[in-house]
Amino acid sequence: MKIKPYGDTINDGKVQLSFTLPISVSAKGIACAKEIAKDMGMIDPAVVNAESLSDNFSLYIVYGSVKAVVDMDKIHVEEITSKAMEREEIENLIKKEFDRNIIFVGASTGTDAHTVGIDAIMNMKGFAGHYGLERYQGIDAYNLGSQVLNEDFIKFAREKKADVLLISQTVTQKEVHLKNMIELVELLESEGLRDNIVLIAGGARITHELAKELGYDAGFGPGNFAEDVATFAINTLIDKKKR
Amino acid sequence: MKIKPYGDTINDGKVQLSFTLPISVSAKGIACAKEIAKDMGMIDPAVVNAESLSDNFSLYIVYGSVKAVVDMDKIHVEEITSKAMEREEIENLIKKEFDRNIIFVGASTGTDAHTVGIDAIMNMKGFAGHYGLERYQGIDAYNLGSQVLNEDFIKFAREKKADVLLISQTVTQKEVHLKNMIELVELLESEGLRDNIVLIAGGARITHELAKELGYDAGFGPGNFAEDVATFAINTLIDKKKR
Amino acid sequence: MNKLNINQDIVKSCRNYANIIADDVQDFIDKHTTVTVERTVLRLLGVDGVDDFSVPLPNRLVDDVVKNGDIGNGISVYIASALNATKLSLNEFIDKYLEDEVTLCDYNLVNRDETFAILKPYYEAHLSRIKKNKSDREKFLEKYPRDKTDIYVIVATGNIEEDVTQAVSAVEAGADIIAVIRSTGQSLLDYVPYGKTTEGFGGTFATQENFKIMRKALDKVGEEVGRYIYLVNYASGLCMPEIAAMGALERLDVLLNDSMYGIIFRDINMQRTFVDQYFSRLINAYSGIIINTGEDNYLTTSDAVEEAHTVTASQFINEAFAKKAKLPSRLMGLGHAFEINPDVENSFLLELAQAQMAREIFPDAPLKYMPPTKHINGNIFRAYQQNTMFNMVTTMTNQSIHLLGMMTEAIHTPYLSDRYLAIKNAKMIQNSMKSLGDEIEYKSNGLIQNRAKEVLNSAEKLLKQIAIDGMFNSLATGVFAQTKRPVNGGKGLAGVFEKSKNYINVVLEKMEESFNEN
Amino acid sequence: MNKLNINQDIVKSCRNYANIIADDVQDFIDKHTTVTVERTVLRLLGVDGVDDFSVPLPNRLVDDVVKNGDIGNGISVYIASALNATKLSLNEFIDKYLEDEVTLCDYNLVNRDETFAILKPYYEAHLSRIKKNKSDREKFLEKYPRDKTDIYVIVATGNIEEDVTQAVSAVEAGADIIAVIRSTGQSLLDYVPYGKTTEGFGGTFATQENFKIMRKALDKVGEEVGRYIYLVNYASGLCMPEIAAMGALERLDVLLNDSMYGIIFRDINMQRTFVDQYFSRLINAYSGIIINTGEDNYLTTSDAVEEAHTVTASQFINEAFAKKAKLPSRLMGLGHAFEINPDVENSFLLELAQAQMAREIFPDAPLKYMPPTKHINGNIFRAYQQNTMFNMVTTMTNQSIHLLGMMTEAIHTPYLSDRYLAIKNAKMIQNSMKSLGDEIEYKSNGLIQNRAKEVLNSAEKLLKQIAIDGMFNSLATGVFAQTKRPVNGGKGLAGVFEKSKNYINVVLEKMEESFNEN
Ligand code: B12
Ligand code: B12
Ligand SMILES: Cc1ncc(COP(=O)(O)O)c(C=O)c1O
Ligand SMILES: Cc1ncc(COP(=O)(O)O)c(C=O)c1O
Repeated sequence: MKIKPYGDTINDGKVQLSFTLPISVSAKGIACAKEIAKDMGMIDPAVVNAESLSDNFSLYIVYGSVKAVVDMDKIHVEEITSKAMEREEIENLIKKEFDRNIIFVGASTGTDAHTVGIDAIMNMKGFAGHYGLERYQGIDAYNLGSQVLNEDFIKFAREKKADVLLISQTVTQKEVHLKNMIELVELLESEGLRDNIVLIAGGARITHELAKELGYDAGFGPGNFAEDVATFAINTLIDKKKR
Repeated sequence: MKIKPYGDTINDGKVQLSFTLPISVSAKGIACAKEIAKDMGMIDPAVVNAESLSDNFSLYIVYGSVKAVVDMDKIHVEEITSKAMEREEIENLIKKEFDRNIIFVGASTGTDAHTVGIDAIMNMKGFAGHYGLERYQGIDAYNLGSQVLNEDFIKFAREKKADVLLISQTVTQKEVHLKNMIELVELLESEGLRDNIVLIAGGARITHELAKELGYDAGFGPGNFAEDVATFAINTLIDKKKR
Repeated sequence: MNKLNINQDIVKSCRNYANIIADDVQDFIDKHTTVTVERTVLRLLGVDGVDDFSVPLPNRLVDDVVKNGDIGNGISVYIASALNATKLSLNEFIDKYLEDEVTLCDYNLVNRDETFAILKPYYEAHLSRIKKNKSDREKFLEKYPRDKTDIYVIVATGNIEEDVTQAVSAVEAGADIIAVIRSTGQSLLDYVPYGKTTEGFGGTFATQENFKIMRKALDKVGEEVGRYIYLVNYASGLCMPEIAAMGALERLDVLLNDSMYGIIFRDINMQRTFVDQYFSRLINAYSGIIINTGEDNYLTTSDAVEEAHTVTASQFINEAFAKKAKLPSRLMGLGHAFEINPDVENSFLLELAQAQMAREIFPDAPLKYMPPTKHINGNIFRAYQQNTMFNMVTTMTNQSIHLLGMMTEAIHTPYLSDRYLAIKNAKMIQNSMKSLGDEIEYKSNGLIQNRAKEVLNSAEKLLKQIAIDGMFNSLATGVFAQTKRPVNGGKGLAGVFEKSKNYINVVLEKMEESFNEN
Repeated sequence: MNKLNINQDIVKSCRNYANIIADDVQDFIDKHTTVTVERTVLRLLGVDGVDDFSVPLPNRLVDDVVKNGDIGNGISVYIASALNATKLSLNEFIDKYLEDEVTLCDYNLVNRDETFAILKPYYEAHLSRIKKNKSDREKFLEKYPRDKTDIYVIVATGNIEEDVTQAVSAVEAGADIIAVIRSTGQSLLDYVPYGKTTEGFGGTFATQENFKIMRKALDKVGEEVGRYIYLVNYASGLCMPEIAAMGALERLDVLLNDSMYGIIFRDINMQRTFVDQYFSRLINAYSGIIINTGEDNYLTTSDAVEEAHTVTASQFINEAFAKKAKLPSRLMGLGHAFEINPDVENSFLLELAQAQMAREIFPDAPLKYMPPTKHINGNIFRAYQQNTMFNMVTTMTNQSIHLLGMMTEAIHTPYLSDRYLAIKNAKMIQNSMKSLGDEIEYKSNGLIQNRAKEVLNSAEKLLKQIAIDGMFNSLATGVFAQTKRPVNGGKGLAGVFEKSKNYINVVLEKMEESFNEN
């Protein structure tokens, strides 16, 4: 199916656009804004607001129709299809499939000091009414907190014989998260650990697609909770076992 | 000078974009949104928000950098350059140049019932602290109000021997304003009145450029007041006289 | 509730003046009928449809009597006499009439009782259909009780199908009330378009078929979301009572039906409007439809700080006219609006005072509170903030019908996402400030209380003046929205007729009867 | 002002416990010094710059003493002794030292009085420069009196030149305070980078040169707009007193300088942090710089409803430590924040209660009020609304330092237009709700008053517990932001040293003197 942006009529292609130009506001500025919008494929764009931000900057808000069309059938996305199980189901599944506890080790790694995300997944209390992994029977969850260097992280994981590694990355400026995430994978591989563990990343800007690209087993963004992660991790461990 | 949109660094090309897609929200929807943004020339756009509007619609907010560049020097805009005079100056100028009062006739024409705009220009009270034309010595201002048909408008103007015609157009749906504005010009021409009068349009969506295109002497959008209009009108009348 | 310690004597005095004003006009109303009043009678007898030139049949018949009979007698007697003479059923008669096989005005007229007797089956059929709609609505309301504040959004695509898509989407997002804005200028048509329509300017034509389509869609999605969704349309204009009748037949729940809007904002003749509004409101009262009034429009035209008292005065007048039309307070959706320029220092406090005052003066009325529009510009973020402030006042003062502001108000009729974001905005305020109104008090004799006092006093002064000058003259001098309207000016005067001494209106009389019974 | 009728006895009791807590820690502080404390002494003697390996000279010299001398004596005596022995001026000494022509630790140490005598010209030069900055600021403030609420925005491009562009633009749009956010993790560096910088992550490096560049730009645009613009940077971290010294020398006006932030949010050792914060705050007091504390961060980590009392408790503790460092109330920018999930019913009322309480408990403190951040998501319109609600509470409760929320909080460090729109948002509220706070009262024993009572009570309980367990142990058990920090864990412990009995710190002692004089 082919789709277009929708304003108030199917296929009208309406979009809203705003940006700043490094010039003072003027009829000329508005004309420039129109040009930008046209260059973006907008058909007779309307500059509905032009405002002076300061002596040398101005803000433009534009509405118009774009030519852009997407063919949905041509779009393929990496998605975690497995539906999340309830905590109890997960706990039973572990009892059934393993004769031991499953070890999760997590942290906000590199220079990243954002722990709320990883805490949301791991801590007893959990997040938004979803209990964290610490509360799961059959799971030993170690949360190392923030600014944990990859080396220290791996060292700890090895000691605990971790089954699942959870790393959280929030700051994405200058692609720090990519550098840091890739480094971890390389270290794990060089130490021959990669295949034995389930490697999972998460964070506000982390998508499953991105995580896969970087060599992780999965990636979780906002709106995911302990059960989503546990479901994926346990299922993957079971598959590994079967192989 | 070449310019690009500005986020927080010169030439970073950052813009904000939002639109609705006629599908339920999903990873696939996000991917489609990305495609649209790319098609608009955004370099690795970030879909920072994807939200379900209802079962079959979803909203996407996107940030990213566009390739678009405009060369300001290549942009030429129709602008009213004459700086607005003070009311007193205008009144004196009229006294000096004409031995009679100047007649302004205005209305919100066609099916348009929006009078606040034309009232802002014409009524005694004026708008935002700017007195209206009715208060100007040397000007007779007739405001016919709303929904005035072009025929009636011209009839009245002829009776009063109007020097300046002011028409306000606010509703632009289905281009009603264009049809109505063009019709007025054609009627004036067919009645041989066009050259004797100064024809001015105004309204929220009226630009000087558009008005000129449609055969008007000038167009005024938001942020214009009686003095702007009077200045332009009187100067133009003086020019006409000289010729 | 008396947070403003309003002087109740002044409120009484305002009501008193308003009644004087309304009594005076009502005398005029009772002596006159209009073409649309008579067309309404036909519609409620079952005359519908259009002829080959797509002229609505009610217009055909009424114009016929205007030309060849005496419409001062009312259409009822002509129809009754024709059926009596031709021995045809109404439908048969209409068919032959369209084939020019029978005429309408060439029979001797039957008397009052005969008229009622002959038309009974026809008006009873439709009055009972209306009663059925009313009780259906009541059942829905029992099944799905409402919150104190209803979220109201408009759809205005011009295409009823597209309107349905948008409406359903809005309901899923949380809307409780859907209004279908009319196409620009429909209110100036002296007939009601017929059938389903998919083209309009700035809105969609109000036709009975369009009403039906939207009603069906809203009942369906309403069941899904577990709410009863009110459907709104607009009566004001040259066909007020006809639209009221159509609304009653299709179970609309709210109808914009001001006693003066058409006069002031559409330059419709005042005699015409006053006569029409009475009958249309009587129909609303009969069908349990909430009316909405248009005081908000005053502030889109005049300055909201200086002219606030005209809104209050007008609310009293609309209330007085509504009482005459048998509308109980719970059906009086009096209008007001949040239209003060936000650049005015303490504008928020002034809005708070006005809204709280309206709430306290009309405690049982489902007040319709309108969002900022005039001072919204193309900056959609600024607009979103202004709407947040408006939503706060709505929640703090328990307004009933909460018409949401759109961040694109200055740009276009709402997109689907504009509506969604507006609903989210309102819901966040409703929830995060739920009890704010109950938890705060206004400093006595502070800015807020004094503003209310001042506005109420000016309203009383104005009402007194109108009572003295009379409504007609007052409108001529431009008391509302600074718009002057001559008594004999404006559209539709030609459609006003004095009633003859034996004027009959079977529908109107039956309705008045039913109210006098209980 | 007592809108909440707060029980003043409980407030007293809280202050009492806070003092017990601070006294206890101060004993420890007085017995210890740290590498950054000693480096600060050097900076205020005039040692600056870096060596060929771009190691800052203060680090070179202090590390030298740590290795080859006894830093427990303080750096002052080593410098004095070296100058005395080599008969060189400080600059000459440094030059030769870098050429390895002279050493630092190989002379017999001069005594206390000699130390002061020898170093006098150096510290006096810099202390008087600081005094000059202080009086310059006072002159500016007389020339440009401030409103009760200052609008505060951040710049964080990483490039000081770009920061200037953004800052100037923000000031033109109405900002009163500009904060330059530091590059991620600078607070973990045990040295202060040197010179102008144009690269950073999530912020711009705090260097003395960068301070100078921004100060100059703000003074210039300040004159143009007719306001004095406060410049803010961040001290918390491993170099607190050094940054305070740099700030004092370059006339910063506000410094983030919490007594515990580094411990909790940067895992810096607590002994190190407590010692450092005392000296840095003393410098702030001496230079008339407002400190800002970081209680707001607790709520970005823990739940704002459940943990509200930890903010209040921490404010009392920060106040107690500030008093020890001679800071008057008017320089205590205690922090708090609007971080309750807006989906919580009546969340707005809870925020109002908390903000009003802080205002009433610390009437003279320039409270720093932080915007919603944690519950902001990628929906920029929703965020704009949340910021409107935050701006309302700020205005209604007269907060002093109003840190504006950005609609793109969940997305990126602010764009120029984000900042502009945030300022417009705040200004509209300030103007349209100007007197709202004065015009309303809170229902007695209503939801708002009771919430304040409840939070204050829990704060007292917590403070009592900390007073019993002691600050160190309490932090170990995670009283704040649910973050546990062992007494000997964290970064920078190696830089903490016990003072020897003849420890000398010429700068610190001179400053303490000056306070005891007046
Ligand atoms: C709280 C916060 C802080 C707190 C952190 C406190 C703490 N203990 O964590 C403090 C104040 C310390 C802080 C500091 C800084 N922050 Co900060 N911070 C935030 C804030 C406001 C909220 C983040 C948050 O807690 N979200 C709530 C959690 C629950 O959501 P989440 O992390 O996405 O987690 C969910 C999912 O992603 C997923 N998930 C997350 N991790 C993981 C891991 C796994 C394995 C799995 C399976 C799932 C998963 O599950 C969670 C639940 O669904 C954001 C802005 C915002 N509103 O997003 C800025 C923000 C993230 N911070 C930012 C920055 C730049 C900083 C600073 C560098 C300076 C500054 N500008 O503030 C410093 C330095 C921090 C550092 N060195 O890393 C930027 C990042 C910009 C970017 N994209 O690069 C943001 C976006 C703010 C901004 N606009 O500038 N910050
Ligand atoms: C007030 C108002 C009304 C009032 C009008 C009352 C009255 N007496 O005028 C009422 C309620 C009656 C009304 C009705 C309708 N309106 Co209306 N209305 C507005 C509103 C809220 C404000 C317009 C206004 O007064 N602006 C203030 C004035 C001062 O600004 P201005 O007109 O731009 O004038 C300035 C300049 O443009 C210039 N100027 C204007 N005219 C002239 C003339 C000359 C000669 C010169 C020199 C200068 C000049 O000078 C003025 C001062 O600077 C706008 C939304 C908005 N915020 O803009 C919608 C709006 C214009 N209405 C709209 C619509 C669709 C309608 C309706 C069709 C139904 C509906 N959806 O509401 C009806 C039918 C009206 C009709 N038949 O024309 C749409 C138009 C969409 C479009 N672009 O086509 C808008 C944008 C709202 C919306 N988003 O739907 N409306
Ligand atoms: C009372 C009332 N009636 C009718 C309308 C709509 O009228 P029209 O369809 O003529 O625009 C409005 C709209 O503002 C109104 O307030
Ligand atoms: C008190 C305090 N200090 C310092 C900072 C900044 O610290 P860093 O530069 O380590 O991010 C903050 C920021 O939230 C703070 O609140």
